[in-house]
Amino acid sequence: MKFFQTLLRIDRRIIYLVVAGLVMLPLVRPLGLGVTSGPRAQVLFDVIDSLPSGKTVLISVDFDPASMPELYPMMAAVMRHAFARDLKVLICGLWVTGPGLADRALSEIPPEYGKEYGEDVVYLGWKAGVDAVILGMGENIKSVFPVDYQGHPLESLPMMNEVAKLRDIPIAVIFSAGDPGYRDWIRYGQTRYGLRVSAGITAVSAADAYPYLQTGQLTGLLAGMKGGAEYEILVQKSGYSNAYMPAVAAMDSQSLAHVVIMLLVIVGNVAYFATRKRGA
Amino acid sequence: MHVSTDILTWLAVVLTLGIFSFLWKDNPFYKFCEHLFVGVAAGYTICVTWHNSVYPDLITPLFGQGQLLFSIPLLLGLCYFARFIPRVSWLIRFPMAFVLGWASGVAIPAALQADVLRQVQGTFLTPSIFARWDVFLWALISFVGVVSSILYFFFSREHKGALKLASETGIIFLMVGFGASFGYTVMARMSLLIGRFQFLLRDWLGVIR
Amino acid sequence: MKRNIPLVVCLVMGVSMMVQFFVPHPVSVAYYELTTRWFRIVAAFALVLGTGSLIMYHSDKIQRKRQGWFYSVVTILAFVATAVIGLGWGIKRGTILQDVIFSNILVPLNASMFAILAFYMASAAYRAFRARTKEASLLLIAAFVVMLGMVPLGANLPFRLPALVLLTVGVAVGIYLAVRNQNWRGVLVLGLLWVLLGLAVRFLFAPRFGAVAEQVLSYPNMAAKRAIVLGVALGAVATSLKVILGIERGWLGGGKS
Amino acid sequence: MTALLLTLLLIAQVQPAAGFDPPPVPPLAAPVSLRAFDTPNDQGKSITLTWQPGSGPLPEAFVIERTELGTGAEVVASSPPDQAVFRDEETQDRRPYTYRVGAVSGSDTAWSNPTAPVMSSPQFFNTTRVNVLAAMVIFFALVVYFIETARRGKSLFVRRIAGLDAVEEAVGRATEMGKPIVYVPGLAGIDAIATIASINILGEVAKKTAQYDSALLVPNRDPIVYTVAREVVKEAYTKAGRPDAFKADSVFFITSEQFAYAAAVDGLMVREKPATNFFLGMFWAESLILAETGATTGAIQIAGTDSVFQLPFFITACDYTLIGEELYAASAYLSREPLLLGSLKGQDYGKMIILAVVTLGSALLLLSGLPAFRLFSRITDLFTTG
Repeated sequence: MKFFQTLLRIDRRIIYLVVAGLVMLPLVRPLGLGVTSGPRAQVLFDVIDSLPSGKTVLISVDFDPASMPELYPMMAAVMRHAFARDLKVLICGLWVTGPGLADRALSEIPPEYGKEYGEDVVYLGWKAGVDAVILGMGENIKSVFPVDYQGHPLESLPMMNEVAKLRDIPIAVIFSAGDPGYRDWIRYGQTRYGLRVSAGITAVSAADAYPYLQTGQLTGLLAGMKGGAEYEILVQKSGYSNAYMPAVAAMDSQSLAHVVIMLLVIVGNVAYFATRKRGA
Repeated sequence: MHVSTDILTWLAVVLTLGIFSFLWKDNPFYKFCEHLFVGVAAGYTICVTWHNSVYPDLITPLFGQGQLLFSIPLLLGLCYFARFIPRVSWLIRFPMAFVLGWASGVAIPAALQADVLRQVQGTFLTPSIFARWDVFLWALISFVGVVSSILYFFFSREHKGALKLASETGIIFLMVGFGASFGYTVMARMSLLIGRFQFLLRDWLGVIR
Repeated sequence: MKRNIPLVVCLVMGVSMMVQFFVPHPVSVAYYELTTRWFRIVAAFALVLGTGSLIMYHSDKIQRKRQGWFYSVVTILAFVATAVIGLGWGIKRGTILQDVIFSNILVPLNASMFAILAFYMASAAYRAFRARTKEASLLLIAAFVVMLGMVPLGANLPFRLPALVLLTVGVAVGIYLAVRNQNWRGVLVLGLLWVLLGLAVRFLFAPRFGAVAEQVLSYPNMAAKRAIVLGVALGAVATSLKVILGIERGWLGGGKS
Repeated sequence: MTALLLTLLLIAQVQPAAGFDPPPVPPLAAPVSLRAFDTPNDQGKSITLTWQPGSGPLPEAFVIERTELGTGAEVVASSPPDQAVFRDEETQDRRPYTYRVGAVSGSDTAWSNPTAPVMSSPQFFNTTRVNVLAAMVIFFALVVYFIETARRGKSLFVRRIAGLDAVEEAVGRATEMGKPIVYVPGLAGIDAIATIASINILGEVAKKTAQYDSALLVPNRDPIVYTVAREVVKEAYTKAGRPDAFKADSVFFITSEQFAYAAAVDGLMVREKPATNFFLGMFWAESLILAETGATTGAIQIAGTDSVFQLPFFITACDYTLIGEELYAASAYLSREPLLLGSLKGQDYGKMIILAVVTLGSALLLLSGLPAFRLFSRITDLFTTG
């Protein structure tokens, strides 16, 4: 029993080193364990793939730098897909940290497809007051964002002539790491203005999206890094992009990490019950 | 392996390791990073709020275009600062009354529509469940799941007899639901760590692509 | 006076926005757009207020030289520097705020803060996540099924055999305990459970973990989360109603009436 | 819009260059059963047209012509062949208009007969939202009824939540050990329901710490919640007859940034070594940082949140967790406040109505499979809203 007692008293820093090592290893030496294929990512892919060219996809940046590893790759993949399909991309955001992330995406992705700011992509920036922003955009986007993030008046941007309110947008993909996020877009954007909502969310809130998937309030879902990797594969397989796929590259580490966590829980519980039975 | 020579990347690396040092133990370097974070985050919020919200939504219409009606939200907003003046600190109740009243008034119909009516509609068993025996069984299981989970959150009667059985079934479904969330959360946490390692290994040490 | 007028304002705003929801008339839409713009402005001020109390807290800590006041100096300096740079030179791409402060200070700090969660998860998995109760063990089993189903390593593993083995072992242990303290009803229930779950695993669940995880997520998990969404929505509506009708006055706080 | 129209008509004029006569094409059929009506449930200035394509092949497009009494006819739009509905958004209210829809194929257009004059006007009630109104009225009636009965002092039964024994025991433990209690009222704003419930429980806990004179630390993340929490704790200390024991800086604000706040509370727990930690309110990803660090300091931890994302952590890492609405029930039960109990009962009966509707509705819907009860299949439509 002494063995189990020492097992329980292992310093947690050793656990940290084990986890760090197992996560870093596949990044340096890829193990090629592959990626799962999910039905929920396919639904969103098919919707965007079927949109007639020239339509505008709304992207809402509702996350912060901390959630970039999960949400940034999938946002990039969706943007690449939209540009490859000659769709216009309108970006806005409900989190105060959104502007920095949207700026970065604007500098990296449109040039890959020769897309012009104002012509093919516009970034509206962030505004305080979550429900007020969505409801405002439902009536008239200009009333909420008279000028875009750079300060140009919306009238001066050719793309904005065809998009006046939420009803002009065939699908909105909400990249959300918590609240405010896709539920606000459903509760205010969809119920009042019939906005079709899809979401790319951090894995932690993925399981809670299923009631909205079952009623059809959510059209497709990208859940965590796995959802991002699935969409990256879909975009690459249909020849829309051959850019570097960070999410796919990280899936090997995910596999190892999950195995480690499961082993830790099992060993922890075995040691716990072994010592408890002796009344230790 | 070519280590980055960009001073800004090194700054980011130092701060990353500063936060990671909290894993070893709480130390002055971590405290510095923690307080730096608090200050920068607050400053960033101020700047973005000013440039994106206060200036275009209030300053331009009120002072630029002279729409005097906007002096009302300005006054309401300023009342927030009455909190720092003890004698008139009760003034803060006006902006709060406006914010809470408006938010509640908007939230009620929206919540009833999206979270109640729509979810009830999704729970109905329709003849389509007879399509296949497994569709039928899963539909029945989901239906029993929703009903029993709701009964777990029933507080008006002691959980005895049938109600006890229902709430015990309910807790099983709730635990499976939380287990599913738990599983996904492991992926979420690991993704963030992988993201930081990708930054350290690629942008800093240049070991990976 | 200082309590009744705010309560009236709250009542008027609440009722008017609820009524507005049902009235598509242009006057109602205009009223709605106006109050929405006002709400955004006042909400922005609330954010600025938060910073005010933060500065008060830290500067007070510096004046009183309380323990760790030096770090408060760091916070105040960082705040002032960021605010001045941001307000002065703007927040767009190419500005110091965006390229230096956001990308190389806020991002690494925020991201690293989140990343250490993974380490906490690992140590908590080892030391805190115990199958103490029936519910906690059910939670962990469901978590294992979903985790295996999500990750390429586990998704293609066969589900049925290990599940049947685990089920049989679990029921056997349960029956052994029930027999030991003569709980015959327990033995019967466990036997029935074994048959039912065995059939479900054999016929209802998919053959591989990947598809099983999707089934667990789409049916039992969906049912549980729907019940919670319904309950929380009713709670939200009830509380919003109490705020509007002035029954819920917590936000007024105590003090002079 | 008119430019698009002209180009379309131009294309239609171009004759097929082939020399031979095209085979006799069946005559182009004009659209039939054309109906024009004021668009329902809108703010006016809009008229909706619906029609059926005539027999024979589908035309290349439909052309919509509007005539305002006293002024000339004007072609306003064209719509693709598969669409048999059009919303004219450029009408003036209270002005009569008549419409004609033409099926265009090649050079000729077959016009339908004109509609009767119709006027657009705004509506005062959106009929597709009557079910939301019904739900609202029923639920408000329940909540107000139970609150009135509670106000009249009639005792309303609410079962005791097992978590509440844990809360009282945990406060007692902190008092015996003479160590502080850390109370985190969640990270959401004052408008979050969980925050209001948490503030209520904070009031009760503060009353106890006032009586036993044990230290209470309440770190806040939201500026408004900070002001409310400070007032509630001060009031609790005065109600407990110990206004002097209330220390102003025991309730303080840290930062509005989520993770800076979590790290700061961690630092606080490591330094102060509290006996009991309360995490009651709305939480996001930082919940694990708080619960794990709290566990390492050996404190008893009671959590409660309606954030379904964070509940798995609290359930596995804390000693007791109030799940979702149990937090609301706890705040009502603990404070015995008639108003809270009243609204809780209102919600309970709201759930009973939902359960009744769901079970009865499902039964009838399943019956609608049989031809005799086909009518019941429309039950689901009752729950759709515009």
